Amino acid sequence: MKRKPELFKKVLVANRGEIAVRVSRALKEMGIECVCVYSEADRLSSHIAFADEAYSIGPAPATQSYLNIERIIETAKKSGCQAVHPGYGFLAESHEFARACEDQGIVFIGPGSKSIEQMGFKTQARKIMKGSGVPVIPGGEEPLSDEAEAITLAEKFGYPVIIKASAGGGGKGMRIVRAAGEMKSAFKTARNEAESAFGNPAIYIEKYIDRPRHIEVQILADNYGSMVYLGERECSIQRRYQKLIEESPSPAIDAKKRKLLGETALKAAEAAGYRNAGTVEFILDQSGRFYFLEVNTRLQVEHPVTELTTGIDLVKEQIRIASGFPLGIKQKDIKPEGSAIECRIYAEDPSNDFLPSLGKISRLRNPAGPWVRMENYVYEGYDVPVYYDPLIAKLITWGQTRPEALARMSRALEEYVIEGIETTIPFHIWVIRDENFRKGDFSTSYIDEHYTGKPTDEHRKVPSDVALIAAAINRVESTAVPKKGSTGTTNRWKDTSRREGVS
Amino acid sequence: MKRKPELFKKVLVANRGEIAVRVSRALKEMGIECVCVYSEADRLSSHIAFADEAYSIGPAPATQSYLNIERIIETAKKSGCQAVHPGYGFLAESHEFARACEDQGIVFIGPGSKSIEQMGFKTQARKIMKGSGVPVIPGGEEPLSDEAEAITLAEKFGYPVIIKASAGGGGKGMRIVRAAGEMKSAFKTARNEAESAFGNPAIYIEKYIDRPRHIEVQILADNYGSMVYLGERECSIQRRYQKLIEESPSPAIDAKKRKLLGETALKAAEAAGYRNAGTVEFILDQSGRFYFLEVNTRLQVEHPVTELTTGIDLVKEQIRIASGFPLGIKQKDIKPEGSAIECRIYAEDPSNDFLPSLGKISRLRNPAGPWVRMENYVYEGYDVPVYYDPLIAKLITWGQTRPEALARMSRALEEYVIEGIETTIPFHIWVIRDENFRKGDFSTSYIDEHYTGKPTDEHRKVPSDVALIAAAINRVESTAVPKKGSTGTTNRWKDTSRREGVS
Amino acid sequence: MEGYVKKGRRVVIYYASINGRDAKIKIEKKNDMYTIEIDDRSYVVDRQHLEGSGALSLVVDNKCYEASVTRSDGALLVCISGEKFEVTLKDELEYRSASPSARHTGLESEEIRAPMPGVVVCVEVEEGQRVSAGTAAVIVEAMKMQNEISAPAGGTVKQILVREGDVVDSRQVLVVIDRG
Amino acid sequence: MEGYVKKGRRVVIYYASINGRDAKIKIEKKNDMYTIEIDDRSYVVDRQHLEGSGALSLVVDNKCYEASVTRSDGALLVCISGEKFEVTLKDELEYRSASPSARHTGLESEEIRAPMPGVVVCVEVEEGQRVSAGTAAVIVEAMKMQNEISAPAGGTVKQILVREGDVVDSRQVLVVIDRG
Repeated sequence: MKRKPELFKKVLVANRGEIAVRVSRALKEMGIECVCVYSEADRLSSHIAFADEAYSIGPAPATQSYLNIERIIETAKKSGCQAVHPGYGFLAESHEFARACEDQGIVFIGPGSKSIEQMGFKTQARKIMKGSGVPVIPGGEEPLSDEAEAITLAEKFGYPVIIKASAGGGGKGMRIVRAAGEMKSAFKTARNEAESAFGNPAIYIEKYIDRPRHIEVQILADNYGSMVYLGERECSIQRRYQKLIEESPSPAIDAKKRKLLGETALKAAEAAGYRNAGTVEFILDQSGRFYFLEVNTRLQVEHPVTELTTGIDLVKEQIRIASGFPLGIKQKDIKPEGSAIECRIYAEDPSNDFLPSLGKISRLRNPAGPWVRMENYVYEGYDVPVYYDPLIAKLITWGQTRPEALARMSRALEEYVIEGIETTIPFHIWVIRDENFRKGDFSTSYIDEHYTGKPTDEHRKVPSDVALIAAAINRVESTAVPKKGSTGTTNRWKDTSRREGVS
Repeated sequence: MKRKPELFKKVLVANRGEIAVRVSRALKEMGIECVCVYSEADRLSSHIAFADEAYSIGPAPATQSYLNIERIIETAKKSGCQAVHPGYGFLAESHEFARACEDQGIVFIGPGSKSIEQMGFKTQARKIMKGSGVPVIPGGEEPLSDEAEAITLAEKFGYPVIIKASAGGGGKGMRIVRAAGEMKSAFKTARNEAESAFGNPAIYIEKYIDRPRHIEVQILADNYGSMVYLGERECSIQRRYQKLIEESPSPAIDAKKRKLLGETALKAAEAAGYRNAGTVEFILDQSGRFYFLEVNTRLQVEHPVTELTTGIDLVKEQIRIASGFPLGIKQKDIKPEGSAIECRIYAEDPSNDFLPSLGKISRLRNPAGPWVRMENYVYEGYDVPVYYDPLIAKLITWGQTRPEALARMSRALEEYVIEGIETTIPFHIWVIRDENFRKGDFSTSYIDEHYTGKPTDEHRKVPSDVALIAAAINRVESTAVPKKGSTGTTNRWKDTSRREGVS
Repeated sequence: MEGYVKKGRRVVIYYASINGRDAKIKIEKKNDMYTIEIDDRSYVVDRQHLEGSGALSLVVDNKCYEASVTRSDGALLVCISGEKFEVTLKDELEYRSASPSARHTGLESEEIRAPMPGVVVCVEVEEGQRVSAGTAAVIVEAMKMQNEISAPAGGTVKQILVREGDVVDSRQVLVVIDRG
Repeated sequence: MEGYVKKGRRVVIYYASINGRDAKIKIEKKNDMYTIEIDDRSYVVDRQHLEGSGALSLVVDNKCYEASVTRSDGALLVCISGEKFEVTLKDELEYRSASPSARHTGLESEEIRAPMPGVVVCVEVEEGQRVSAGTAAVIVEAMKMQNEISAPAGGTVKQILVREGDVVDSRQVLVVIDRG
């Protein structure tokens, strides 16, 4: 697959939402034409506005559009694309999709179908980890055939155990099981979710580590055997096993551990002959012990925090590598600076167990100013669709130190206005102000342990009297009091006067 | 004036617009309460939304509000502020204001009244420059008493000459005069503008260098004699002697020249005992010779490009220095990285000689994404007032190289939507695409020499057929065709059908 | 009565509840400025409407806030700097006539509603089936997450109003349980 | 006539001018999609209105654009990706009845208008004064910039409609010049 290094002229982005916009922006900056695809539910999604060309690829459900390999390949060929960027989620880790691209002479911007299918990176990672003193979490690699098998394995490892989607990532198809009685329901919903999210119902089981921290290492590898690691990210703030806040560097990692994890990750990638961007995930238990968790053979949602500390545009690097360019960066030149943090803005109601919140965005003000980065795709008037992931934006800040990055995040979150739907903004404000989080004292159980969904007064900055004032003025001035038999509306002042007999 | 280093608790921002928001954001991130002031024309300006407290200080004209020293000092005292940040423009270089603050025990966040009044920095700069081989532009320091004096001096230096406001900066009160016959009108308008912008009509004259480049050096100095320079900015893209685009580093400066200018600037600041942030401006003529231009004893509009290459928050540094903290940065640690560029978004019509364009912003979409920074204050529905500077936003991008920074800027400008008023966005798009600018081949005469105000097809990316399609669809679908005697409106399709007798 | 006239000025009174706290609000307007008393504290308020956004710019005794107020199920939702508050306001009339939680008590049947819009993946109960509180009744998928909707109380399934594949709105009734 | 019916479909024709180029546009709608012919090229256009913004999302033969269209003095201003275009459209009727620049010629008096809103700083002419083209008539300040507004043609100052300190709107008449 050696090709003369030459940037692609035209690339198809096989995704939607903020990541489609992110990739389009990189393509535009590189002077590459950007083709996007959209389902029937997404004609008004702004990833279309950020692309050069747009093609409709089918009905709203992802299985009929964003997961429709045949249709996407056909679109890439029809539009004359030389490569496809899969983003994350959807087909990003589908070896069938990568193979279909390759068969049609289209470059898959990622590690290649063989690498994905054989999970060489993952296998090698497990081997390398053992040799380097980082153990692997006990667990079966094999898809579970039924509930009974799950229970047998769980008893072998000891509860708690966790069920995960084989094709997965991003918390979809994941369930913790703490006792045999919970297995039935967990098995079923995990399977359904896996099917719905990845088009593949396969799930497996492993030992669950209590109160761990999630640490991962970003790597980049070119087609000629050069590779680098770009420091770690900590992603321990999670709900439903899905990340909500990520940062780099991790407050739990020192230079020595950083080097150990980074070099171990590279060894695994090297042994596997891995190419393009990848992430090796670890968990750190309460006693300070690392376990190898898994390997992601794609761009991560949280890649911006690494970008802001290193200055390296990971999406452009992915595209350059796939175009056949050798990596222009050497390990010794990578000196991450300062601290970066990302808050994922989901259309979910944090005061109601993070249930999805849908509807039209009636008002939107994005934060801005120094060292504030927005990755977004929604706009005022946009109707958040029911069919896809509820991630509507990512807010990332950088600071010379972690406290500065957090102070910027806090300031930016306070500027952020999204009305019409519930979002995770109030949750993020709460976390960034929380003393445990500020001290770096947290684990993946943080939300269960600390967050009630109802901020108490000590976590508030705005006096409740101000909310009463706003409500009272709103009611008094409300013109939405229709008068029977009158053509218009009236307002409360007039209304009151009439009741009083004053006119 | 040595005080125990302790951050202020509360600071008044004596300014409006984007710079008031910029300073408020820094204060919020530092945990300092932020008090803002506003004129009667500015109650709906969003610098209020970004502050903790707001005080009305008088009628719309700046001379009665933002230049009203007494009223601002009174507000600072009433609200319990320990310091005042003047931003740029208005009172930022008023020694009377700095003195009035000092008299009332309020810290003026800047170099102090004596330093401003005696222009020690400027005087020392002139001396140091001569010794270092950087000459001073021939010109009178003294305010001109009348037109005749101006003509006498102009004849001494040789035409062209330039008239400048003594209190000034930012192009206000500046006029080039190429022959004696132009002096009368230039003298009068420069004086009027100086009066209106700075409350001081004093103007002076100097030799005008043709087709120069404008290069300036940012310095920071603490109260204890430590000082650093933070690289240079090039600000040659100007109209009416006011900067429109700035970048760091300058494509015309190499490491040797950078060091020469930086060290010369520091020597001048050292000799003058200068404190806080300051800028030393130079011009570079066509033969590669530097001249000392002037010194600005305040924050510059274009400070963000230095921030993005150095990672240093200049506003926070100003506040820390004024709070009595020693500079935490050493010259050897300042290693500017990559390239940053700023486009100033003015409410002006570039196709109509950059005349101010006022009115309501009917639609606004700010650009975002990787390494894009917005400094803004306007919002959708905001009515840009007639009384103040037409700068409505600054867009800044960073890249590992100048071409990358430019590619990001181009991409961000194409995303940027401001409707309802004319802005400089189309101008910036034109410049960033222009070959001369991309090659770094430009001077302060660039706009006069290259920009016609009417982009030709070779500078366009959007085919004109698409504009025709948009216009035709708009007209055909327009519902703004009131029908006589009917209650509603109708659309063109129905209209056409009726004319055709089809129903 | 909701308001009265005091020295020629109109005054409106509300009985408010916010985060479990009760308060009495007296609101009075003069020259486009409000004087608002909450319990024993008095505030001078300058409010402006931000064009187009429906938001209020409030300067309350010189402190600045930007507030948005929306209605939801009889309450007012106030959002200021990313913090959310739920406020209920009653005027004198409403306050006096309100008897504690008159609605939805003593009902013989209970409705299971969708907590958010989504697609019905599976109906787990049948008409006539006995269920207890917490029994999963319907699984609704929204944004790739499957959510079990459970019976809030025990009883017999009286009516099933949706089936697999249906797109449901927030608050739509999915199943009716007979509590008898 | 502006449009006609072709095989049951409605067709509208415009005569357009853009950046000095003339073009004939044939526009036809079918099933919510447009077929638009410009001179000899034909485009299939899917247009959607972006909620709230008044902007159009256009997919023109699979190429994407976001366009805003505003009216100004009889022309349509189109903005796409920061690039601005001025388009004039005439239907058949307007096209036939339009005689070249019928307006504003042969007028006996000429109006000097404010090119933007601002404050009048100074009126430089007097009624009855003879002026030539380019003579500064009024200085208007907006956003701290002073702008000389000059007479577009020679003549005698007939009427001065503003004085120092007046706030003027864009296009407001400041001075009337008698061209006689």
